Amino acid sequence: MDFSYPPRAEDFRTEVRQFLAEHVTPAVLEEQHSGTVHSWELHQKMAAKGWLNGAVPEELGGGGRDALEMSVLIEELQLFRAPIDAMGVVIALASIILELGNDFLKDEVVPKLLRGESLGSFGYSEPESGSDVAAAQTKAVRDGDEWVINGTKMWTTMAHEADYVILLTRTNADVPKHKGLTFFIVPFDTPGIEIQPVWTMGYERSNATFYDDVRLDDKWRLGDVDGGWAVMKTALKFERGIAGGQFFSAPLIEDTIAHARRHRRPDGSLLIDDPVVRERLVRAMIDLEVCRVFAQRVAYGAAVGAPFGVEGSMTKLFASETFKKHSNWFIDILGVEGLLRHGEPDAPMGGFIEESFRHAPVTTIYGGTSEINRNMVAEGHLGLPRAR
Amino acid sequence: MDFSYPPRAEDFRTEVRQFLAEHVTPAVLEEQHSGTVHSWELHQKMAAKGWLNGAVPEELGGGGRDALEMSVLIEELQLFRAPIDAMGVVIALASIILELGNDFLKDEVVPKLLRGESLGSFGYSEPESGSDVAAAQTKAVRDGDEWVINGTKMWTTMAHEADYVILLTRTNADVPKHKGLTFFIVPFDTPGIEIQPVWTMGYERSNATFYDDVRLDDKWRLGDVDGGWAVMKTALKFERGIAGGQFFSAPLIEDTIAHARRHRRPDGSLLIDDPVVRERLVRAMIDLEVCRVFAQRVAYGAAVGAPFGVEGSMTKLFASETFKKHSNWFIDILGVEGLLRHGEPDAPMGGFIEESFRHAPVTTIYGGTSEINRNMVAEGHLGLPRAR
Amino acid sequence: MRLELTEDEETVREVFAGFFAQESSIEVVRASEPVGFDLGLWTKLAQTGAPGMAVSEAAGGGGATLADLAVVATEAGRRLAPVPLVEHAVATRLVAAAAPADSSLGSLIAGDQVGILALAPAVDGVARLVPGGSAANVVVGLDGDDLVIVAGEPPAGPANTGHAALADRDLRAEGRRVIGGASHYARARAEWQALTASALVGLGHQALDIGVEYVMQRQQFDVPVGSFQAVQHGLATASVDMEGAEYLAHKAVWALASGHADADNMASMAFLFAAESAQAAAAASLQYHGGYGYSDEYDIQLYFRRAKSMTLVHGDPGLEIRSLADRLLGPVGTGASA
Amino acid sequence: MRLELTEDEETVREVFAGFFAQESSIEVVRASEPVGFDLGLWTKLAQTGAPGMAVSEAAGGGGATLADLAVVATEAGRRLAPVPLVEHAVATRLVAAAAPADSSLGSLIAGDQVGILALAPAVDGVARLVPGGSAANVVVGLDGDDLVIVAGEPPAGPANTGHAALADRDLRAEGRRVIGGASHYARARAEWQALTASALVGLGHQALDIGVEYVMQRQQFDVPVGSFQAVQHGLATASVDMEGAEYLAHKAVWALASGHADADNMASMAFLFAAESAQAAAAASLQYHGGYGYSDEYDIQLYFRRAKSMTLVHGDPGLEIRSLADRLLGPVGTGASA
Repeated sequence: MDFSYPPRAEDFRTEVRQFLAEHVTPAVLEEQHSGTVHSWELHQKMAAKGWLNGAVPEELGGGGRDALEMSVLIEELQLFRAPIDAMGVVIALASIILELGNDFLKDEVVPKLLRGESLGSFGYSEPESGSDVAAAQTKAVRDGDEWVINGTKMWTTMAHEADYVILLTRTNADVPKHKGLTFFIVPFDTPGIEIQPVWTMGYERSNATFYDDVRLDDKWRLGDVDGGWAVMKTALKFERGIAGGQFFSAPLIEDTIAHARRHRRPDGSLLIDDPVVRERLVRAMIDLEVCRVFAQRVAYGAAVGAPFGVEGSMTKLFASETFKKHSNWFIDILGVEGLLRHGEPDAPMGGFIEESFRHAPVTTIYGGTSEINRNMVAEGHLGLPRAR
Repeated sequence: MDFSYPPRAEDFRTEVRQFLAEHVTPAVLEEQHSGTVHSWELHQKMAAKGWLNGAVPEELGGGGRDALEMSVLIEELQLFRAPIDAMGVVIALASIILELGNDFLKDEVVPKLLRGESLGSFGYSEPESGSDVAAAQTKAVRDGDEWVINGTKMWTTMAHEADYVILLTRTNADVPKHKGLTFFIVPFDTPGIEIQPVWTMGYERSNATFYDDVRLDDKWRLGDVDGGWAVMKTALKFERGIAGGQFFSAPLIEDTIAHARRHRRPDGSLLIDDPVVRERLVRAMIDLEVCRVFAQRVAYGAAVGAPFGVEGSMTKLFASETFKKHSNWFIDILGVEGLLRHGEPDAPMGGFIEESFRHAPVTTIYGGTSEINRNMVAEGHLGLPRAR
Repeated sequence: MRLELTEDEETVREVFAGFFAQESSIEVVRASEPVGFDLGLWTKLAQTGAPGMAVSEAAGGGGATLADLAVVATEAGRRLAPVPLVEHAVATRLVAAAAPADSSLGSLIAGDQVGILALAPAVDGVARLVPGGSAANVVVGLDGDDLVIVAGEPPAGPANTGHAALADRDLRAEGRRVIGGASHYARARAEWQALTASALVGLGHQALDIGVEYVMQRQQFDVPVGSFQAVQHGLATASVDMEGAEYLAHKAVWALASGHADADNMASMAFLFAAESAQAAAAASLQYHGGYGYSDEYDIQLYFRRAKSMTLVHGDPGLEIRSLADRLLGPVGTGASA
Repeated sequence: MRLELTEDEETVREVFAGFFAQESSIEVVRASEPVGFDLGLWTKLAQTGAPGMAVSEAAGGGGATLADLAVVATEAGRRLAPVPLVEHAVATRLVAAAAPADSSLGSLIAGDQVGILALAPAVDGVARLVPGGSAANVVVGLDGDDLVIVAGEPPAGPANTGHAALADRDLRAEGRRVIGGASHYARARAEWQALTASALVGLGHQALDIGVEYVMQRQQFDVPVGSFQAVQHGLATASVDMEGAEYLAHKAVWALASGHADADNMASMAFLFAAESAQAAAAASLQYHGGYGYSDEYDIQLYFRRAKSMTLVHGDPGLEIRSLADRLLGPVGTGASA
């Protein structure tokens, strides 16, 4: 095997690093503390570089950065602690529309997304359906050339900054649940939509969005009527290339080491010289190396067009579970000062480790809980029967 | 709360310790390496002290040692590394017969057990039924005053030394599986029984026993025809007081500390001075302290006649899982010499830690797997629905 | 031997279970954020006599046992009560033992002043990030070899993970009195560990109760989430640990109260085990809530955060393990001779 | 970048998967106990060219890559092959690199003699409990600053957990030659780590395959044991770790072969992670066998035991973590300046 990146990807990495070193400023990092994990400024600069467009497959009209280059971009963004979630949604959304959308959607929505003018939001989850996403109850009823949509979506993160939501609706209640779903791209300025903030333990803002007799022309439909489950599979495929989070532990370990090199224990010894601390750091660094090969494998699979398997589930499961473990280890090492939040002058490393501790628990939940991913590995990789 | 033992139990502890210090000789310990975890000599000496009889409840005609005293006996036996399993079966079997048996069984079997002349064996599991014990298929068919028994039992440990097996049989195949079971006490010298050794990773011997047209008078029946499930519940109740294994980690930790105080690392440092080793020892000592309160609670519950709950499951689950963890930690600490088996002159602590490593995995399996115990806690303690 | 609450303790438990359920409702807990202290709740708690309950009647206290106090701490932990009850009770017992004539004792016993214990010795006279530090008027702590008591207005404290009422406190402030030495301090610290273990037991049990209630009510794939075996086993494992933590905390309290030679180690063990178990219980319960567990709206995240802060106010648990190793195994360098 | 086997490697894999399935059947493995070495299997393996395959053609070897060798190691690990293939291959490559003119090289390449590497420096000239030590005629090891090679009849070894062919070897025996220094040794040790990681990957994967097959066939409560979610999740977790271990081992081999600056650390990481993951996989699989997993009759216990012995022949993993910490973080006492 060959784990080296092709020269094009390495050159791109150099370019990305230079760009991020310049543009991921303290102000951009500070901006995240508003709870909206996004920087319009950075996002638009990246769009101007052609990187959003670049992520879209060439055959779909994109800029033809391959999956390895995109994985390099995502990796570097995480190492620079730049916000990645909103960008990921934009790329996924544009790709899905380019693959499955009609000409209207391709012309109307995609350019705005890729130019960095508009953000998107995922509208899959509902108050009563999370892991069981196919149980969506938001109703879309046909009325001539229009659809009338009623329902509620949860975890529509970025909705308050976004122009569009990709909405999973139920169009047929008389068939098995997977067979009565239809997708729409819904502009948030359509009358009848209300957005309410949902605040979290990580101090990030998500949203609940409410749809009250929202009327939408049929041209906003994405994919076939009752064909939503096929669209969902395409959506998952595009998340494979751009899913982030594999390197969450990298800045955490970096900060912990930096702190441990400077901080002295009450007995005067440096934290970095504590063998128990050293053992945990080494274990975390090994885990991170595993995250790296997992992520590389996912990117490689996408680059060579390998059939979509459970690699994404494995990567996400391992990276998020170890991140949660590491964040718990490292906040402990800081002692009582580990509790201090960003903004407090004595907070070790500006409170980043404390933030990681509060953020980590959601990473084993969102985008497929660890339980769902273990189900997928058991069924898809080990060939065990569906547990339910 | 008061965690002190009553004076009678403390006096008994002193007596037990003196006895064990004298009688758990190197020869008795060495004897276990034959694979038969039993010492007839020690067993009969304890019988002579009245301790087997003592374990049987006074109201059943036993010697009236209460549950606390018995827990003291079991604890001390484990701390002295004496064999306990065969003794546990004797006490349980005698108690079950005294509570549910007919006069014949009480007169014929119990005295031999309690005088230390006979051992018993559990005949619950079968090749096709382990955790699902109620699925037993060994058939008992009535023929006049007799029963004809055909089938196979697994894990009839001590059968090759024992006189009796308490046998779970199917007497009715036309009702739900729990409702067609009947128990018998079967003398091993009955014609038609064959005993085959089953050797294990721990180098302990268990047995498979085969029943081929074994004819038995109805007087050997224990409990009602098709009333076996009620007998099973009584059996579990009596295991509560005498179940061992809670202190498996105690001698393991003791040996590891003793070794670590003497053994030097290649760099000349003492093992006991390695902070990572120290951390693990402390964690194990805390776990052991938890085992201690769990065990004490089970004994206390039995002593005051508290209703039988899931405390036994909790105790067994915690003690066996932590023992497995500890044995894995501590064999590692020994390095390559940790692999050396009993009998090798360089084996640390006579190979006891290595033996623990090989023995530990069965402790999370026998007498109810960890999975079954977690089911019991989920259902019985947390009130969650039956998973299947 | 008696491994159940006495009738008296059971009465105490019922009374304070009711008190905290009523007065430290989740709304009260949330309203106390980010300060982490509710003076109204403290005032009501003082009216129950809890702040001085475990000081002898001779010294003007309630004459209750340490075990009674532990029962109250468990109920306070269960409701995340935003009051430094354990810190106050320990500090007050310490003053009563070391300096029964100190002018502060009466008001501490009555709860007219909030007192706390600095868990780590002061550095340059300052006790760092003391739990209850932003709520207390009176601080007891170790400055060099001196056990000192100082009074003063509590400063505002820093924002932190679990909205704990933390603040630095100056142990050399005007009016400071020396009231004893290191041995009194060690005892108080052990009591803090045992009682905080009790509080963490309440917290962990309640975190599991919240989780069980949620997974029974929440349906996915047309069945309750709580009917999935992986969820059941995760909760079962956590609940076994909590059960062990509960009895170990009781044992530590008993050991301290009965003068057991090993009581300090027992308190340390109980604290470490309860801290890890309560954190794991809250984390498991949060996980099985799915996304809602992470949202501010649901209560489980409060338990998750406070389990961590109740632990870390004592410092890195790794340091406590190191200290316990020195006590149980002998200090490093003495192995061969021990 | 290429994260799949090349066609050539795939061919090697198929050939040796077949070879070991046939020649290192579980009966052969069991028959080799307790000695842990099967000379007949070794002789057949020598006929395939495997012992010297990864020595350059110029030096008389097979000219295969380290990656080819890793593929063979994985297949050997999968079948618990009772031959010290990794030790031999590493020692032979070491001799070829350090002392290409040494008289032993030809017979090592041909597999006429079994060679091994002592993983820890000798103490008083004796290398302790060397893996393959009771099977090998030739031992390479470090004695002081000297890398030495000695020949001699293998002594009988001690009985041990995984029936490993362990024995002490005297590095100062007659005929000893000094063939190099510590740097050659370090390289060989890193190769041993990476290749043993590969072998553990084979072992762990097979342990899971055995477990999956068992739980699908075994019925309890009228359904396959493998349909219980707790069992599924335990196996899934182990298999994710094994998958990570597999790719980390590949990366370490690639790093060594391509002269990556970080190759030694990568090898150490791959070994540590594969060792823990394979042990956990075997333990999970054994657990889900119920009592049968513990019985000699079933094969999973062989995997459980050998996972531990393949790890511990390298010494306490904690020491390797300590050494890795020194390399990754700088030695203790240099933190502030690093």
